[in-house]
Amino acid sequence: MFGFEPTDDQKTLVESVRRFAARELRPASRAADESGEPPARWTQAGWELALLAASLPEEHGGFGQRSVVSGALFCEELGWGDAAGAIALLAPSLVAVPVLLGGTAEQKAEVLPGFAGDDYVPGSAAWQEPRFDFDPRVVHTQARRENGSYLLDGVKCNVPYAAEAEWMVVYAALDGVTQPFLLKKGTAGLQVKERERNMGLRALPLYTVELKECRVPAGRRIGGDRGCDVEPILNASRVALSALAVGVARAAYEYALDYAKTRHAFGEAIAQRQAIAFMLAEMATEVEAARLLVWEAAWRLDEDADATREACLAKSFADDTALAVTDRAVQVLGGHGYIADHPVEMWLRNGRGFGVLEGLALV
Amino acid sequence: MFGFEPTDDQKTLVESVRRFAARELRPASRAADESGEPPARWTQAGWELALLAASLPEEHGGFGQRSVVSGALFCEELGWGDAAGAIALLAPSLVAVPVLLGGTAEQKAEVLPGFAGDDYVPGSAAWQEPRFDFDPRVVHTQARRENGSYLLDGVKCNVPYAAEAEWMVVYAALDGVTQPFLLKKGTAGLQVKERERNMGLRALPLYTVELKECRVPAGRRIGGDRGCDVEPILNASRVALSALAVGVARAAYEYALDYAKTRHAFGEAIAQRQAIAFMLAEMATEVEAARLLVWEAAWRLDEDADATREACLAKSFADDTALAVTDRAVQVLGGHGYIADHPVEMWLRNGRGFGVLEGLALV
Amino acid sequence: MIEFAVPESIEERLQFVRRVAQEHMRPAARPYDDTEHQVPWDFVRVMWNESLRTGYSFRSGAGAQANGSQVASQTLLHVIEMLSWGDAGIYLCGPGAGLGGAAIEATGTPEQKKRFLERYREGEPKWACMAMTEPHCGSDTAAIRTTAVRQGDGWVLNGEKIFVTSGHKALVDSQGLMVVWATVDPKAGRAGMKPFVVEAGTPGVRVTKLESKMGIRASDTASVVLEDCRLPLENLLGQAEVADPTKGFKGAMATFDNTRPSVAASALGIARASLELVKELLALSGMEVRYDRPRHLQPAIVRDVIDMEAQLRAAWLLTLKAGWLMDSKLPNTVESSMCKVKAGDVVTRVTQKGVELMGPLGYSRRLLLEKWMRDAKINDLFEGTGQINRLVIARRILGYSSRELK
Amino acid sequence: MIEFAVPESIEERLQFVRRVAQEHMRPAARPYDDTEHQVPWDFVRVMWNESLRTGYSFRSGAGAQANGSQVASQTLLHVIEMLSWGDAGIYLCGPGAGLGGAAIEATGTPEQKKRFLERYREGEPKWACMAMTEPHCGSDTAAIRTTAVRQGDGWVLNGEKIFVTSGHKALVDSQGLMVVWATVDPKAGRAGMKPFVVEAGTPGVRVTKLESKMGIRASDTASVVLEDCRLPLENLLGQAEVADPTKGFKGAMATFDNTRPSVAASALGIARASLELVKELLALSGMEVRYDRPRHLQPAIVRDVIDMEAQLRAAWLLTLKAGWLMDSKLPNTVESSMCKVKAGDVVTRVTQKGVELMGPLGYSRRLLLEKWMRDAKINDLFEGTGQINRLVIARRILGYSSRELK
Repeated sequence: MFGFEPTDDQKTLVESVRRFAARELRPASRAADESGEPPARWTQAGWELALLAASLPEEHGGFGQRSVVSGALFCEELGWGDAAGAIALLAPSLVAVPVLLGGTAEQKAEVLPGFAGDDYVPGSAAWQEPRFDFDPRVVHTQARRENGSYLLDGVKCNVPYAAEAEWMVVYAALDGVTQPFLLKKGTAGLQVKERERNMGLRALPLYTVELKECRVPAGRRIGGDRGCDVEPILNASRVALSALAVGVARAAYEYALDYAKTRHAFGEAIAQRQAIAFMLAEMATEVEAARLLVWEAAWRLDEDADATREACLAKSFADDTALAVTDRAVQVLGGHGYIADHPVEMWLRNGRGFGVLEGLALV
Repeated sequence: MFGFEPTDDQKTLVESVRRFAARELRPASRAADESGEPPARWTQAGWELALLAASLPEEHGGFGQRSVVSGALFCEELGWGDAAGAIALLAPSLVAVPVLLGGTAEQKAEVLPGFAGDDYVPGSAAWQEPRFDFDPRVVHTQARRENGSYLLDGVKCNVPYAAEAEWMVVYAALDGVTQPFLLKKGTAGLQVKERERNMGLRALPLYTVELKECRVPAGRRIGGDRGCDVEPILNASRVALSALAVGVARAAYEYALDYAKTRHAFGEAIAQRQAIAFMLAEMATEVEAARLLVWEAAWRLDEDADATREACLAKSFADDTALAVTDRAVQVLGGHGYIADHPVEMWLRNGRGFGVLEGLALV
Repeated sequence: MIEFAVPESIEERLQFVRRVAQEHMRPAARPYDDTEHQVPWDFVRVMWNESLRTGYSFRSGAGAQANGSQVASQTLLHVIEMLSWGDAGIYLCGPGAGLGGAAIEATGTPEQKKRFLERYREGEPKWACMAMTEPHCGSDTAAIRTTAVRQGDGWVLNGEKIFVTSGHKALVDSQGLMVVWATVDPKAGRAGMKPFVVEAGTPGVRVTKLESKMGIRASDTASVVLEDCRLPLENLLGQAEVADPTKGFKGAMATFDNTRPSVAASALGIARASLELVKELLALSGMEVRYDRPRHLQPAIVRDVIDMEAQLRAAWLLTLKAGWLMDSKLPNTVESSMCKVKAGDVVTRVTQKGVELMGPLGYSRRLLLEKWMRDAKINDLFEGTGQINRLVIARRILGYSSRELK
Repeated sequence: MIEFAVPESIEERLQFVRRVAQEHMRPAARPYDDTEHQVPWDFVRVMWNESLRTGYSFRSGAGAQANGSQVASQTLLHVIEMLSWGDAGIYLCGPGAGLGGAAIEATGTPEQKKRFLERYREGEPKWACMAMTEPHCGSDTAAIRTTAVRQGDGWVLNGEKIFVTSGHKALVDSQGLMVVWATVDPKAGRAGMKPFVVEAGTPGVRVTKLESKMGIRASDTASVVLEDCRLPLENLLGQAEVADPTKGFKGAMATFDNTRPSVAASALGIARASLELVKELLALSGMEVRYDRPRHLQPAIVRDVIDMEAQLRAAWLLTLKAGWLMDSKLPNTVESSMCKVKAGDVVTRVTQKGVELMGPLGYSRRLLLEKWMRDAKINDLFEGTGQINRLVIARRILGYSSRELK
């Protein structure tokens, strides 16, 4: 059957995440963008939503099962609140999800309980590299075997919580195939360099990381000797980031809609002119279309069906939608869209991030 | 200096071509599209404009000098009248221009006077091939040397006046380089196959042509033994087709503008609603922008400056403009745009041709 | 629940339709495009007989609804998409109650439904059509000038209608009928507009012209003149509710909510056909579409295909959702217009690009790509242009009346 | 004649400007973006001194006009394009009479021009600004609420202005001036609107806020409050022509005809910077842009670059034509709005795409691509949004008044 309505449980979940987004993320969003730090409340209060714990099995300290559809639903709400805050809050999943999807029993037992506790513990992933032709399936960071362990070499960018994270998943090419490795905090040869400064998502603590003959024990390769297929991890990233993008776009659309109804020019609300009204109609349509693509990809993942095509199409569409809709929101606000009195310029800066980011959030 | 105004001579030329387009091309346009034949008046009355003779030197029967800018100007007017009629009328140039640009003195003397006379004599060019990845610089029709002549083999599509033309220029790869060859009517091995049936430009007599061991004397390779660089010919095609595209787009824009002012709905002219008015504003802007790009490319060619970049940019832009503007014209007319009572559906079919055609008109 | 599995009942229905599309439509697509306005009887009979056999109307989904199907609208959308993948022009020639029938279903009394619709379940193939547009007015349906005057025990209609899809088939080629909108009070605007049923053979009704069209050329688009056309009183649809003066027009609008997703589905069938052929031709030349590569590093033509696939899928999901809402008895005005807008844009872009990407092959009438581009464009024009549907969406999301947002 | 050769006089002027852009702007671009609202004095002094030395105003092209140059506007557009290629935010800090000066040139009496503009040819660097927008009204300039009341031998102004570009520099950082639009008759709409000159140091004028902006952060965008601000009678610009009540507003509009191409030129300087850097980075990785290949067979990223180049060149030629019309003393309202619309679209697309194509490099503040995207967006917003300028074009091509096309 086709269905376009979340279950009652999912509705409850969405409700509580939306409340958190409205109460915690939104009001602190501008200040965090300016200061470059996510307020502690974001991860503290956000952690109480138990989004990650709900997708970990009981044996590892959680109380549920991974549902990508539910993940897509709550990601949209978080993105609606603040994209940087959303990614910060979801950072533990950067470690937990790959271990859950591809880890050995030992790795799960070692790593997962640490992310199912009462307190937020940041996780990290080093996937992206500073090159325009970055391909997450073909990374340039190299892994080679030496004396029963792995040596990693390369440069990574946009690594969240690189300094604080207990665990960092580093993606490196082993015999030409991208593989994830688990690094513990303070691993020798792992150098956290300067803080990244990006156009948007400025509240996110992202770093450049350099790996120099960084030694990882054999047992810390995710999946053990057989390794692990990164495609499911990539699909988890595609869905998470797409859903966040939908949330950002929806926020911008809603804001522009309200503004256009209250702002008057030439004797009537600016929304009463077709040029503005049609923009809003198109924004609404694109947001809804992107959302449905994300849902379908998420549903396929939950069904264990092949979902790479759908996840890629959803990401491509949602990336474009986040940019187009936030840009149109600025346009609807005119000069007021360009200044910090309104959030839309920030959302445009954040929205532009989706077309260039990979692997920064997982569900 | 920059200048955006045609000379007085050019204005006179444009005036007379515009008159011809309005009196001869436009009124017969729909009937020609339906019957699949250009009316004799088009080429007869059109030939009296002496567009080609004016760009041939006196020694070869002409009375002027090739000016690509002038060519761009009259092409726009012809395209405004009817694109199929324009290409039919310009068919002699398909032979004359390559000979003028790259031919030996003997070739010029033999060929050009035939196209400078009082009567229209169709010329033809076989360049395009039936493949989606057709590249005019890398044709698949092969030329090889044998006993002091050339043997051509391959299949060509969209060859105008293939049966009637006194001369046909066939483009074939010689040692991997595309070269033009002059074929006389009735050359053995040159087989004119079925009439092409395209979405638009239906009045044009286009054919599939097959070359089987088609023997061409050595002296009939344009430029003789040293051959000839096809880039100037391609640029002549780019400018001519782009200018025609601008003409088609302008016709559609003007028609939609008039229609929108006279058609009433919901108590006022449909042009009084922003959705329609803004479409028209954008159409006007794109047509003007495309025109200026074409002019610049044409001017560079007249200056003997390197013009490939400019001509390619102009063609790419004008191709897109012809499609976008004719499509919007149909949109402005609504259901009426879809039926044969108005010319815009035909212009959309013709307009779509520009993105897929190469080498079908030269100035 | 959020789910995206094609229900088995739809899969079953599609088996027949897919076969018809492949065997009876694709081979006929070019000939019926070349010779405008011929009735594709082969296709018509196949569909009509199956309709009679199964009781399912491939035009309105009526049989499924009667059987209490939970997915009647969704089934219909799948059917329409597949038939239009076969050929959109021939699909529009499908016999049955179609648009006119939908209006009767939406606004007729039980007696009227029986009297007018029973013919679509027996005998020879028949069509129904809907006549709304007039020469001077397109989407501005309130400006209709065709009049209906009460005279004795009947109505007398006078006026001219254009753009009547299948008008010739409904009134000339078969014992069908036409639902025609006329005003009983020219001063009353929309409130005066009423739907009447004109049966084939009624004196005073005449098909005066068949439009020559850019695409969907198998389908007939008729002009119909009504000259002192007398109808029985009970041919005014839904006369029981005449107390509410806006009812008639709202009925028409409800009809559009039902039919816009159908138009979207038809558009997307064409788009899918186009995209599939482009991919086949690319595959023949060894170009593979890989979805998981960075999109800007692909060949431009491959990225275009991926973009078009995303757009197509997005539009299809919007369309399905509009159908799902209808099946769930939930309001779907916004969603209906959204899917219509999106599908109109997408099919225009996909088919225009399909021609361009395939170069001379795309432009030639040897393949169907150029035909699909011509067929496609109608979907951004009829059942409300893209502009009209944007207006519908905008009014709803803004909470504006048609006076507040013109 | 149709020709496209950059005149020698422009080439000469560009030599200086190119050097400034490379040496004084590019290196300062990032720091002045990081620390909003700092005056880039190094750049300011270089430009000011050159202005004094040559008598040429890099903000309004005034010196060239005075010299009877046939290409004064075209020169200015080239200069602005090059300075904005250097840095658009810093360019907007350029000293001189600028927008305010243009208004004085357009509407002032000869005495006023002398009295108000002479300061820009001597002494320390100075700025002028123009105050039009108010908090409640953006493009709807007829709704201005700032009042000017005649009291004895002067005017008294009250009101609040926002989005005053360089307001702080004109009124606080230098002995400059502000042209402010106020109504002398609130009931008269546009007819009552008049431009006044407020000099730095005038009591009753106060800069109350500097906007924190997405881009062009070196430039100050000020809010200015006028509180019982007394001005001499002769600070009403062009009071000689007061007989024609629409003159004042038309003067403002004439100013826009002059300045819209300048905004377009600035936009296109940013776009060129972005495109050049993208091409450099591509070249470093061995990707070559070939224009004469079939566009759909290129790598997608290369086709994008080619598309962007075509768009950029098209917008630039539209801009040049608007300037050429002005130099030729021909009307250019349509062309001014056309180039503004096109340049606004193009710079938005090119810079947004530039960031995307360069992936993490594009998004990072290590390169300037992300900054150029932020700087770019203002060009589709100020001096009339893209929507307002479409309206201007539409009215002209349709021959509609602002009542006929709202």
